Amino acid sequence: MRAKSRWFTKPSGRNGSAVTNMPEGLWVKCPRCAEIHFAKDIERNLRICTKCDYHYRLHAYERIDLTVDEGSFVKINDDVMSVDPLGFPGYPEKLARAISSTGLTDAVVCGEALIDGRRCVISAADFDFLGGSMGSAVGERLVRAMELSVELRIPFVLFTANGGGARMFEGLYSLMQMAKTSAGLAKMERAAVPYIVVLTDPTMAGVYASYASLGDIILAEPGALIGFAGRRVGNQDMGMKLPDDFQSSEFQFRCGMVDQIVHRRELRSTLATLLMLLAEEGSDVKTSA
Amino acid sequence: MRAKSRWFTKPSGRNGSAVTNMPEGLWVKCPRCAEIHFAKDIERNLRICTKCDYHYRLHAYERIDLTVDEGSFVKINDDVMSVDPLGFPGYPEKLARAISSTGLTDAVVCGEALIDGRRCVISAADFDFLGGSMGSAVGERLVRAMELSVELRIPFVLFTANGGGARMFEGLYSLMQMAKTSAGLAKMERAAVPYIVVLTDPTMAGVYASYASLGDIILAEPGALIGFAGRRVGNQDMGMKLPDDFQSSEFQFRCGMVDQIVHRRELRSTLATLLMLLAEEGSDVKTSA
Amino acid sequence: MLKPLLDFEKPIAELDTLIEELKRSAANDERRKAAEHDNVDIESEISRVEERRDKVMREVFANLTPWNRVQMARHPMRPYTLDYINAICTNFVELHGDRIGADDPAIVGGFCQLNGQTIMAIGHQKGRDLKERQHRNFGSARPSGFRKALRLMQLAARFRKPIVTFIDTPAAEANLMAEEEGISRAIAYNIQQMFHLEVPIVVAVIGEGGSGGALGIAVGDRVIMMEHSIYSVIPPESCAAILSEFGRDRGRASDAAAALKLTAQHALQFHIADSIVSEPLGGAHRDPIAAARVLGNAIAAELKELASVPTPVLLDARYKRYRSIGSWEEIEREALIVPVPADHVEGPMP
Amino acid sequence: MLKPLLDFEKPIAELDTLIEELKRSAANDERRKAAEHDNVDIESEISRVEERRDKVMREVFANLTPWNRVQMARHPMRPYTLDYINAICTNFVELHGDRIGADDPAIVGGFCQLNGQTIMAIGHQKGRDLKERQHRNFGSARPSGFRKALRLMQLAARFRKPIVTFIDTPAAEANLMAEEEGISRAIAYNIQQMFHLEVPIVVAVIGEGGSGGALGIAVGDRVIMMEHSIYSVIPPESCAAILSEFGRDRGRASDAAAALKLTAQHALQFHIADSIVSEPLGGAHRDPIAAARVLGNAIAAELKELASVPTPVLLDARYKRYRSIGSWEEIEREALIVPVPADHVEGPMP
Ligand SMILES: [Zn+2]
Ligand SMILES: [Zn+2]
Repeated sequence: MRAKSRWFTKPSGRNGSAVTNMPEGLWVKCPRCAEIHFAKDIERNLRICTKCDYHYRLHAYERIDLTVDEGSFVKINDDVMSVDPLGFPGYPEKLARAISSTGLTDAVVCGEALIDGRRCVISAADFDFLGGSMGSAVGERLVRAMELSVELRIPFVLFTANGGGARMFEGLYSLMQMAKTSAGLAKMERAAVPYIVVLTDPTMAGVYASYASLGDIILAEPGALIGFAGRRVGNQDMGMKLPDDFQSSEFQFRCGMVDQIVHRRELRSTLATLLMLLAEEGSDVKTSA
Repeated sequence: MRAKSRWFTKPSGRNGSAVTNMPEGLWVKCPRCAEIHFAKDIERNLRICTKCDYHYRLHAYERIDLTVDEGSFVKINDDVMSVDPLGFPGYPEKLARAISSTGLTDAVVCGEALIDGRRCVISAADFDFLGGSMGSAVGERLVRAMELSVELRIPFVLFTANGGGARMFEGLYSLMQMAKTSAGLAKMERAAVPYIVVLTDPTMAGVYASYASLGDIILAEPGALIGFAGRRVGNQDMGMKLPDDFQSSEFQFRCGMVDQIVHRRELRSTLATLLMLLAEEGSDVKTSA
Repeated sequence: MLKPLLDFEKPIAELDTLIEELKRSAANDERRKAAEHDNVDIESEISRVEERRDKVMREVFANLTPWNRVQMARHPMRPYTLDYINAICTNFVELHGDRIGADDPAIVGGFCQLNGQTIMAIGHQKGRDLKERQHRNFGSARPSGFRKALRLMQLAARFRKPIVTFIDTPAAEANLMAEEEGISRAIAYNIQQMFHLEVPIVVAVIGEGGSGGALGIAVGDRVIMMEHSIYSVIPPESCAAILSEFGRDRGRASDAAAALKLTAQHALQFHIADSIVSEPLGGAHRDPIAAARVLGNAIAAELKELASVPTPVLLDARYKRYRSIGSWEEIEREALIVPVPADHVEGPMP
Repeated sequence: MLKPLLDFEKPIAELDTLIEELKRSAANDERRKAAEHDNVDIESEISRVEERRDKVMREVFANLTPWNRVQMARHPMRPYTLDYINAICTNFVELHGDRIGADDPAIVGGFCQLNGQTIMAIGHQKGRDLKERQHRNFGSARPSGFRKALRLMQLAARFRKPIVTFIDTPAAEANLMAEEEGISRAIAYNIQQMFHLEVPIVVAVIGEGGSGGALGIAVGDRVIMMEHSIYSVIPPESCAAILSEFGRDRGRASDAAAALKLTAQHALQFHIADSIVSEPLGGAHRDPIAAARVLGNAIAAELKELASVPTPVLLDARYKRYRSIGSWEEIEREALIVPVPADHVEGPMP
C-alpha cells in the first residue's frame, strides 16, 4: 500500500482549519442524554448539547478557532512527521489513514496566537488522529512549542484530548516522550513562563501522566474522561465498586488535580483573564488583533 | 513568692547531668505491662522494660549521655532564660518549681558533641520541665543551636519529648516560636546542613507542628506518643473509633511521617551511621574523642 | 430573618430598629402627615436617635473586654476572606486542589488584581449559613488545605506575584484523618517554606488567628491585624479547661482570654503585628464595604513599600523578623535567680 | 522446595540436577567406591555433564526470543532491588514515608555507600514469596511511592549525594485509590522534577521497565540495562489484547513482545540505554553475587565519570539527552507524502 493522497486539505475554518468533525447529516443524537437535535443547533451552541450540557469533542482546529482571536493563529511545527521506527505491524497504514481522514499531519496542532489580544503559544490535540496519541512527532512538536514559549517569554496554552496516551506503535520511543515533554516543562518552570493546561475529553495514560498533569494551572471541561488506566483495567484489578463519576473531570477536581472546571462557553474568557493576571510586570500590554 | 534556690545542681552524670529521673525506690512498675522490676535492672537496660520493651522517658542529660561520646558534650545556650512576658497567672511559680525540681534552666538542653567521633550540635528536651513546652527561651536556644550548625557546617541532632507543645503561658510569643524555629530550619535547609530529628515520648501540638516535623531524617523511638491534638480532643470532635495505636510512633510511621522506628539500643549506632553517610565530601574525617 | 447579635450589641440593635422605623415613617406619606400634624419633625428625631446610637456604640466599644474581642473576632456576621477578596480585588480566579488527593474548602486562594497589580490571595474561609459552615469545616483547614496554599504560594513566587493571606480560623482540623494525612507536618512545612518565597508576603488577620492553623499560612513580611481580630496560641476555652488557675473550667474562658493577651492591640505591642486597621464603629460587619476599603488600602500600601525591596534583603528581613520574636533574658551564671516580674513579686523588693 | 523454572530452563535444570547427584556421589565414600569398582571416574563425569550443561545453556540463551526476554525479566528467582543494594552497598539506612500520608513498600530507598561514597539508592521492590509480593504490591508503586522517591531524591540532591535508581516494575498501580491520590500527577511531577536535581543520576534497569511506573524514577544521566531486562511502553499482553494485528488476544503476547522491541539490546540501539551489563550465563539469578558485582562496577564507573561534570553541564546534558529522544522526520511541504518505510511499501518504487 502506498498512500497517494496529500493529507492537507484546503483550509476553510477561521484559522485555516478543515472543518471535519461536524456530525454527518441533519440530525445528531446526544451520546449522554440520547436527545435528538438539529445538528445546526448543536453547532451553533459551541458543540454543547442544548439539553444536558454534554460537551462534544472538538477537532484541533475547531478548538483553536473557538479560543484564539480571529486570524491570529500562525501554525508551527506542522512539518514534523511521524515515522515507523519499529516497523510495527499496521502502523504505517494507520498513520496514512489518520492523515487522510483528518487532514492533519499528526495528532497535535501547534501555533502562535492571540487570546483577547495577548500573545501565547497554543496547542490542541485531535482525538481522531490515532486517539490523539503521543508519538515522537507529537513530543517533538510540543517541546518545540515549549521552547518557543521560553524564547518569547509568552505563556503556553495546551488543550489535551490525547485519549490514546503514548503511541505504542513507537514502543520505547513513545514512552520516552513522557520524559521529553516533561523535560521541556522543567525548562519552562525554570524560566518561569506560565503553562496552562485545559483537559478535554478524553485524556488518559501516558499523556495524563506527563505534560497534561503539569500545568501551572489546570482547567478541565465538564464531564471529560480523564485518568490513568482504562476503566476496565481499574475494575478488573480492584474488585470494588467505582464511583459513578470515576475518571471524570469532576472526579479529578474532587481529588485536587484540577483548578477549575470551566464550561466551554466560559473557557475563552477564563483563559484571557489568566493570561492578563499572569502577564509579566511591565509587559502587560495587549496586542491589537 | 520569691524563689531563693539556685536551680543548677551539681553535675553528676557523664556529661555533667543531674541524675534525677531514676524511679524512686528499689522497685518500679512498668506503666505498660504492669510488671514489677528491680529499678536497677531497668536502669541497666537503658530504661527499657525488660519484659514488654516499653521505653521509659529519659531526662535531657540522660538522653545526651546515652547518645554522645563520653566527655564530648559542651553545653551551650544554657543561660537563655524564660521570663513572664504576659504576667500570666501562676507562670513564674511554675517556672521556679520546674527549675528547682529538674535542675535545668529550661526545657531544652543544647550543646556541641561527638557521636562516634563525628561532630554535631545536639539538643534534647526534658518533659519534666513544664512538659518540655516551647517558650521564648526554648525557641531562642534552638535557633542559636541551628545557627551554630550552619556556621560550623555540622549536623544538628535533636531529641524531642516536648509533650506540652507551645508554652501557652507566653501566649502569642510561644506560638511564634513555631515560626522562629522553622525560620532557623529554613536557613539550615538553604545551607544544606543536615537536621536529624528523633521523636521521643511525648511529642505533641506546636512542637510536632514545627521543628519536630521538619527533620531531613526523622527517627522515632518505639511506642512514643506523637501527634497534633490531644487524644481527648480527637475523640470528642470525631465521634469515631480511633485505631489502637493512634498517635503512636507506629501510627506516624504508617502514615509516612517517620523514616524509621529505632529501638533505643540501636539509636546511637543509627545516628552514627547517618552522620557518616551525610558527611560532606572531603570532610568525612572522624575526630578522636 | 433576625441577624445574630452579641449581648453587648443589643442596646445598639434596639436603637437601630428604632431608627429604621422612623425612616420607614419618613418614607410613608400618611404617617409623615400625621407626624407633621403632631408637630413632630421625623428628620430631626432620626438624627437625635442616631446620635444616641453612636454615643452608645462608642461607649460600648471603648470598653470591650478581651473576651468581647474574641466574640467580635468570631462574630457570625463578620466579613470573611472571600467577602474581602471580592470587595478589594478584581478578576479573582479561584484555583483549587493540592495535586495530591483533595481540595479543601476551608482554605481558598487564587490570582486576582489589587489596584491593577496581580497578587495571589489566599485565606481561611468560614461559612455563613449552616450548610456552608459545614462545607468549609468552620474554617478549620485540613492538611490538603495547607498543601493547596503552599502550592499556590510557590506558584505566585515563581511568577513573581506578591502574596496576601487572610487569617480567620479557630484552629487546624485535628481529627483522625487530619492526623493520618500529617496535619502537623503540613503546617510545619508551610511555615518553613514560606521563608523561601521570593516575593513579598502581606498577612492580614481579619478574624480569628487560631494558633498553628493560622500560622500555617501566616509567615509574612508585614502582619496587619483588623481592630477586632485576635491571635492566640490556644482558644481561651481550652486554656481555661486545662489550667487550675482557671479552675479547669471552660466557662472561665473570659479570664483566660484576658491572661492570654490575644487582642490585636497586644500583638502590636509585642511587635508581632505591624499595624492595626481600624474598623467602622461597631465592627467590620456594620459596614463591610468600608471595612474592606480600609483594609485594601492598608494592604496596597504595604505591598507598594515592599515592592522596592530587593529579594535578598526581603528574605533576610523576613528571617530576622521571626528570628527575633520572643521574650527572654540572658543571665550570667552568678546572677541566677528566678526571673519573677515585678507585679508578681510578693513583699518588698530587697 | 522446587525453584520456579521457565520452560526453556528445564533442559538446563535437568542437567543441574544430574550434576548435583554426581557431586553427592563423589562426596559419599560408599558410592564413590562403587563407582571406582565400576571404573567410573565421577570427577570427569561431572566435568563432562557440566560442559554439556554449559553448551545447552549457551545455545538456549543465544536464541532467546523477545518473549523469552520478558520471561527472564520477570523471573521469580531474579535478584530484586534490595538484593542488589545489599550486595553492592554498605551501611544502607532505609528511609520511609512520603510525609503526606503513607509509606509505599513497592518503592524502597535510603542512603548507603558504594565504594566508600555515599549515594541515595532508590528502587522498585518486588516480593519473593506470596506474602511479601502482596505487601510489595508486586512492585507496582502507588502515588505515595513516587512521592517518597522524590522526597529522597531531593534530600540527596541537597546534600550533594548522587542518586542511583533500580527499575523493576510491571507498571504503576492503577486502582481507584491510586487514581484518587493522583497517580498520573505523581509520575509526571517526578519526571519533571528529576530534571532539576543537581546531582548525577544513574538508572539501572534490573528487571521490568514497565512504562510510566518505571519512568517515574528513571530520568537519569546514564541508563544501564541488565542483559535480560526489558523496557516497554506497555505490557506485551495488554498490547496484544488491544490490537487487531494480534487478534486482540492476550495469548499472542509473544508477537506483541517482538513488535514492541522492548529488550535491552533494542533500548541500546535506540540510544535510550547507554550500556548493557552482561549477566552470568543463564541469567542473574544463577549467580546473583556475580551479577551484582558486575552491575556495581558498572554503576561505580558511571558515577566516577559523572562526578567530574560541572552541575550546569550535567543538567544541560540531561535535558538534551531526553529532549533529543524520538524518531521523526521533518518534511518540506512540497514533499508531503505518507512516510511509509521501505519494508512496508507494496509494489515497485516510482
Ligand atoms: Zn445531551
Ligand atoms: Zn513493661
